[in-house]
Amino acid sequence: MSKSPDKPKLPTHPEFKLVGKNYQTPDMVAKVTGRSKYAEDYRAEGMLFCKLLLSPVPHGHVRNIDMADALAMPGVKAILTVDDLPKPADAITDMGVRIPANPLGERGLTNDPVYQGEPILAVVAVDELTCAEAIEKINLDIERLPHVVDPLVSLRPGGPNARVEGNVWIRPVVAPGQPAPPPQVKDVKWTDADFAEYDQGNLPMGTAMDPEFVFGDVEAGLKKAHLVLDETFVTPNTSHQCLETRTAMAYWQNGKVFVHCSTQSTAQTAPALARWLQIDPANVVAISEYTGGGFGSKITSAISAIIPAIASKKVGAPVMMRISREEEHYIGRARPSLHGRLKIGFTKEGRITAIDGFVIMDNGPYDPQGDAPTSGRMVSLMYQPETIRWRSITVLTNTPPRVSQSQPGGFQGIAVVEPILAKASRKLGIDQVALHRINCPEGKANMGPADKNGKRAYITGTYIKEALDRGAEQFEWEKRKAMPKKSGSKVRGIGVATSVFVGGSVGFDGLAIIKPDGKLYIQSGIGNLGTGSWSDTQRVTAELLGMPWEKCELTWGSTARNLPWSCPSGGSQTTHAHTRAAWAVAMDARKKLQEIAARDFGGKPEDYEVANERVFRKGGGAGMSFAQAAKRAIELGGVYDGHEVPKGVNKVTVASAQSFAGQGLVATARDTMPRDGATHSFVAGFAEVEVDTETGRYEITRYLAVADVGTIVHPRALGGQIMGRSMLGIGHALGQRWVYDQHYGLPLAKRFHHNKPPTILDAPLNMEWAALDIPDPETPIGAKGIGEPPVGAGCMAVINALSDALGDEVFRRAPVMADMILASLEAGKPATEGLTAHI
Amino acid sequence: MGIVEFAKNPWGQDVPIHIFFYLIWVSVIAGLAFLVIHAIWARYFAKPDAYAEGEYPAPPSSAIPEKVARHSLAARLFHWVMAAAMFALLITAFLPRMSVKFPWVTYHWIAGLVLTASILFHIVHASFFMDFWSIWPNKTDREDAHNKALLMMGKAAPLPRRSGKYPLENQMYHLIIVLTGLAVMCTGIFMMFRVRTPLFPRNPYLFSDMTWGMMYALHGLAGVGLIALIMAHVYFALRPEKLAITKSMVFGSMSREHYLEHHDPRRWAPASMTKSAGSR
Amino acid sequence: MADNHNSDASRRILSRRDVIKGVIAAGAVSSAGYMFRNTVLRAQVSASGSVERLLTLNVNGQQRRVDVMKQETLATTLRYKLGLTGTKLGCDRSECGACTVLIDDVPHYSCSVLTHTARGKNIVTIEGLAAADGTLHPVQQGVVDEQGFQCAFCMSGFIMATVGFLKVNPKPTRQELAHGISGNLCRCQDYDKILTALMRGAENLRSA
Amino acid sequence: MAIIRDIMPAFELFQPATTEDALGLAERYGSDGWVLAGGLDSFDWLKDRIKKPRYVIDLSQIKELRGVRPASDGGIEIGAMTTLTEVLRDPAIREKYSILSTGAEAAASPQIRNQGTLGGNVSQDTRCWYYRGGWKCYRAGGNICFADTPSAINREHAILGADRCVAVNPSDTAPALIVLDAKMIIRGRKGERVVDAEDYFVGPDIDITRMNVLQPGELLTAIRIPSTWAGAQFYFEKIRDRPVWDFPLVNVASAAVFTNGNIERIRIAVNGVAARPMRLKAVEAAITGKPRNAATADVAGAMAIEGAQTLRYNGYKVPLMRNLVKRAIRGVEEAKWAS
Repeated sequence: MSKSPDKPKLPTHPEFKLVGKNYQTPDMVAKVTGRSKYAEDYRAEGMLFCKLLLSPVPHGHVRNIDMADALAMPGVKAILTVDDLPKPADAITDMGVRIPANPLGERGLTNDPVYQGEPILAVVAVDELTCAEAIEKINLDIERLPHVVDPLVSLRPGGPNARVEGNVWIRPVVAPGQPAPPPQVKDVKWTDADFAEYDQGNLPMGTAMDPEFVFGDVEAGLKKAHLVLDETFVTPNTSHQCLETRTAMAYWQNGKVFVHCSTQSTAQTAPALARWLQIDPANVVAISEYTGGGFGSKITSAISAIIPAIASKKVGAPVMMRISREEEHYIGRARPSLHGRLKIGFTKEGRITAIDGFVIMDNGPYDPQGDAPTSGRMVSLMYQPETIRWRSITVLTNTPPRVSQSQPGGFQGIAVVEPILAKASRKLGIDQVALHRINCPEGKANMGPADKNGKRAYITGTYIKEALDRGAEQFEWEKRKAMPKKSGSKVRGIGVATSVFVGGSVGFDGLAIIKPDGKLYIQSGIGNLGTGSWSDTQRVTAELLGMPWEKCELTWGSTARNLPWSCPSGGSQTTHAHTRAAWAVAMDARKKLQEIAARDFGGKPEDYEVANERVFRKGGGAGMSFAQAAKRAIELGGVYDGHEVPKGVNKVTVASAQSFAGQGLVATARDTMPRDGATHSFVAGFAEVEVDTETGRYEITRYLAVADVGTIVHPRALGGQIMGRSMLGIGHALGQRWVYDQHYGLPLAKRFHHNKPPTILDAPLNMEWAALDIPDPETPIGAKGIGEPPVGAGCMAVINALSDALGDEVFRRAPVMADMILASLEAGKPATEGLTAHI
Repeated sequence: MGIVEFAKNPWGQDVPIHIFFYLIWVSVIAGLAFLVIHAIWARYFAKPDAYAEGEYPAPPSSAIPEKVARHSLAARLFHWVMAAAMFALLITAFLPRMSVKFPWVTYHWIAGLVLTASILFHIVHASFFMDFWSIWPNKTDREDAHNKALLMMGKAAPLPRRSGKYPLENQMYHLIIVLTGLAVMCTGIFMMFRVRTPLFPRNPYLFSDMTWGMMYALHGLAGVGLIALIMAHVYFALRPEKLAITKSMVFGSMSREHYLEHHDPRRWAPASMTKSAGSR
Repeated sequence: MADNHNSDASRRILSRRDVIKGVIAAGAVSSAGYMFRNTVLRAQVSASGSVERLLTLNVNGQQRRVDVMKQETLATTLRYKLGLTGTKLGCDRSECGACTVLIDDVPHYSCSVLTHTARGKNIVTIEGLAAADGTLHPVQQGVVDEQGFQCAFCMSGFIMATVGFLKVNPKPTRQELAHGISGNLCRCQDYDKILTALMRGAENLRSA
Repeated sequence: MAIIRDIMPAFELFQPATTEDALGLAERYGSDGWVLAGGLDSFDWLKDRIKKPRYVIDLSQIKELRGVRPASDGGIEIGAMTTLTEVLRDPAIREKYSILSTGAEAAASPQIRNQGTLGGNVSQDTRCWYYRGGWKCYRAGGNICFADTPSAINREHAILGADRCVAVNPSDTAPALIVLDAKMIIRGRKGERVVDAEDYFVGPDIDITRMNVLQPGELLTAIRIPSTWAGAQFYFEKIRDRPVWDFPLVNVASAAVFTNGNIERIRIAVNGVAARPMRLKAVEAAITGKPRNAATADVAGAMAIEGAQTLRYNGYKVPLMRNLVKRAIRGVEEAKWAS
């Protein structure tokens, strides 16, 4: 970062005092004592309750709702239907770009349900029992429409469509600079010929409707290959299943609506709610000090949060909408599954000459998700194929809405490629680690298609090779490979997988105030999911100002608390984005401190140094404490005490900064620092499994994840994230799934013991993580995000270990469960249906 | 208390699922009531059968054998096989509902198949090898029925004539049995798609929830109906004045006396007499 | 129940007042005190074993008078009537453990315990662990020291399950503790660090 | 009437102190009443509002229904309301009837074992997700089995003893009690009756709406374990998807006495394969007196699965049951490597 004038004097990695050190986040005590308040823990005087009436059919049209008896019940205050909701409206991005509303988008309540469990109306009453009894008095007249819960069923000739308009999303081709028009739904059917190999478990490949991307001549690539594998793999749909459901409580006070909700972003939730409610963002206060898990499903809270808000306005009292676990299964979002079929060509030496990929995405009924296209881009980066073609089709089904889940698309991409790599390593007699090493990216590696000038997008850098080497050593790969494979009824195997995802965004703001009490008050608009980033990143400001953490006060959790414009805590972007924003703020503070000192003691600002809570002339001499500088800032006013806010920062930040005007030295800035390439994080996962061939049960006896995530900011938090996200992936291998009855189009698995999220006993007893701690060259602190890549590594290292133990002919889909293994061993071939969805 | 029980299908729609099983008792009680009332009527109020003495030459006794053949062996076998199946069906269907628990389903559908087979046999047999029309009420039967009714009410009416092979009651009963029997049989066969049998591929989704529901309801209604009908049938079979007919269903023939007393040779000529004599 | 609506209504108004009294008595400042009203199905049946609505619970060492409906679960009483919201509801189906509290030192899913069955028992919730002076319970301290857990929605349940388990097995191995708290789910799935933190807690408890 | 879940319906609660009172209440309220033991099965029905009893009779306050006591014949008697945790920690059971401890420990999760009772665990309803989802199937009084249709997802369902309904019994303690030849003590207003554990359970062929022989108004008060199999050699194994809080795909229990390598006497029971836990009488008879070895185990395994009828997704249960029965006889060969 040659841009910053006094770089040499700045603390740098690894000599940081705060960055890279463990510490106690400001919320720990509240959490362990139960004083931390989540959305459902709030009470308001006169608070009423509301409950949802969910669609009993997977696809239908509400002809009539007879709610007379319900409304007549004592204690029933109101019933909310879609007619009480604002119509879908265009969105204006932070950059002022207009995103046209999708007329087929979700609205919170509906008269045209497109999945069983979609909310149709909400009953507001004095208590939940009354709500429930009232709902049981409501008579719905619903016309049932054809339904489909399996994307392949919908693509068959004459197959049913999930929506009246059709069954496939047609993504608009966006002209550069132009806002994307809303996507279209079309009726797409493939031919019986396309389905010829269906029963063999080979994915049909009809016309792909998404824009395809090609790099190089795939046909030639496959032709020159020594080994070509053509394999189908199916990834699971998995609900996010945050432990805290998307409960919300809302009330109105002099024109403003206060919404207590569960969200991954404090700052960005207010505008989102404003858009859904179609009111001025200035009139929305989003409150969320603690969020009980998001994983991508609560990026800006949830559209369902507007129901209590609108209800509250209608009845003139606070309204609490508690979302039950079953309701969360319906409206709580899930990862879209990819059915993938890939042709991959390898040279004798194992180099990938070509990847010809085709994926079918089970998109659910609403907005088209990015997973299918993203999967191709991530594959092109992770395995650096000489040539690649990626085709996909986005199919609508009458199942709960999908949205990004940890490593969206990246996971599914890794998942459809890795089993083929494992198989190739056996066919070519090349060690799994070696095969990954041969094909993994280096430095500013390329990804995706080439533009018309033949240029491709590239990343800021990667050290995944080092991660593989470090992992192989720490995991004792060679030793384990040499160990016996079979003993008694047990067989064991080892597997490795590499994984990648976006590791950070840029362009967000920071805001910190040095007050006359000598303390540094840091404002954070990041959602607090417990990943630590909402606090960890702010330590950079303290670090660069030489401020002891004990003297820093962190404020977060409510847009009424004057927070800066921040990124949502999702997509692994926060650590990168906000260490940069924090850096920018620190620079602004230093500049202002130096200028104030120069004014008082003469000389140029550069003659002054900032350290140990003081700004003083280099080589000793005149100087003042931060406390004194804060007083002077207030006297000077203008840019120094927040009366004037520098150009470029977001309007939200401007308002927040100005609210501190006159309270001290107000430092605020937007991260405008350049970056060459896109930031990505990498993980190499190593797993050892032990399978009982008499029962099909298996145990993960060892797991190691080695992360290439740049500078370590907070070791414990980082470890927690690597292990936690690895477990999420491992859960995808172990048993997380959806189950649907195709005849009725209804979910059967709605309970934890049906969907099978991993328990503490599913976690490998011997589980380790490591991080290279090599700074990313393109960002000042060198830190990157880690939320996503451990998922694919965790899942596929286990899957590869299983095929190492059991051979290639046992499974072609995840999760891999006892029944699958046992039945296949018995049959000597994959015995579980390959392509049927949600079994 | 309704007739048919409704429930929500998985889509929350109201569909019939089966009859209310208290109807079993309704049927039993109705059956008992009928026979008690009839017994009393027969004992105290019924007038002895009187027939119009038509102007026709009494057939020479010599022409009428000692034992008038009534039911062929095949016909009798059919009747008893059907009876056995019917009892098996009623027992397997309703005892479990009366909390006598045993694995009934298999016996029930097997008995059902036997019944079906026997009925199919009967239809063929009756149509081609028996006097098919004799069991259906004809014009004469209808007139006599009317007259009988008037007489019973003490009104003036011509005496009924002697009956053909089957007295009117017999014919009426057969008619009802045909209807209920066919109802249980047809629904029953489809219902076999809902249980595991070696005969059909199991497919509960053959029809819509609604159609299935109505099928179950019909099967149930006809089923409980049969309880009363069978009770009445057995009752009449055991009544003294009908014993001759019952015996004939066992031994195949009835005495000349009974024949002359109750039947009209012109309307039912025993096999031994020239066919032309009786049949039209 | 259409037949007795009006009676319901009158009773509800009555009962609400009662409850508010109860709540004030209980010291919980919560308008949600009457969130779950009393629906009397018919005049109070007096039979052996019939129960009174107004009862006293021993929670965290305090006697709390509270008005409880017959079908009310302990979790709802604690959260909505006594204002002890540290006990979370993650599934309300005895699957996730977020609602775990100690009843006579034994961990229970409070979402699946009728409040009436907890009468006369000692109930301890997460709020009852720390000392009056704010000194954290050794297990809580262990979690703080190791920065255990992430979103922490499951945390109070895990901590209560651990405290309960340590009363039976004060010196568990990692594996034993894992089994002891296996009735609790964490969706951040930071299980390894959770276990480390709670093992540290067990240590703290032994040395305390 | 629209459907809403997750709000417990209002009911009148009774907490009788004696079994007599409980029986009285059960009789008084008949089908309007609901008997509550640990509640972990019941609360699902109630919270889903599929069952809406007006009167709930909670047995938790009845002291006489709790605890483990020595029985006259040298065996033991366990009160039906004794929690699974109490059962699995009881020294007497651990010493002589350890298979019951193992079975109890395999059930659900610690918190559930702390509250769930032995009586409740053996008497619990099936977990068929169609039935528990509130679908009006045969078992729920309807006219169809949704789990046995061409498109049904029936991975967890029955391979044996199905009759219209293909649900399975989920209990982990039941097979243990069957191999211990336990006696179920049932009390009603009319008095007490004793039923062998294996006869306590009912299949759909006999009664499609019940899992056991308990009649309305009757209570399972205690379970008596005779000394017959005290200290025998036991084997229990439960295969499930998750190591905790999951129902068995299949579980197996065996009690055996071996004399110089031969099977002197043996009892084997399997659950999760039929609507009732199955005692494998034929297998027991066939292998009694035979040497305890792999060959005998193979014979037993093959016999055990005779007559199995698979559905679309539960074919794996056949080899699984076969292999578990083998293990129940010959034991399992543990891997001999250090991880």
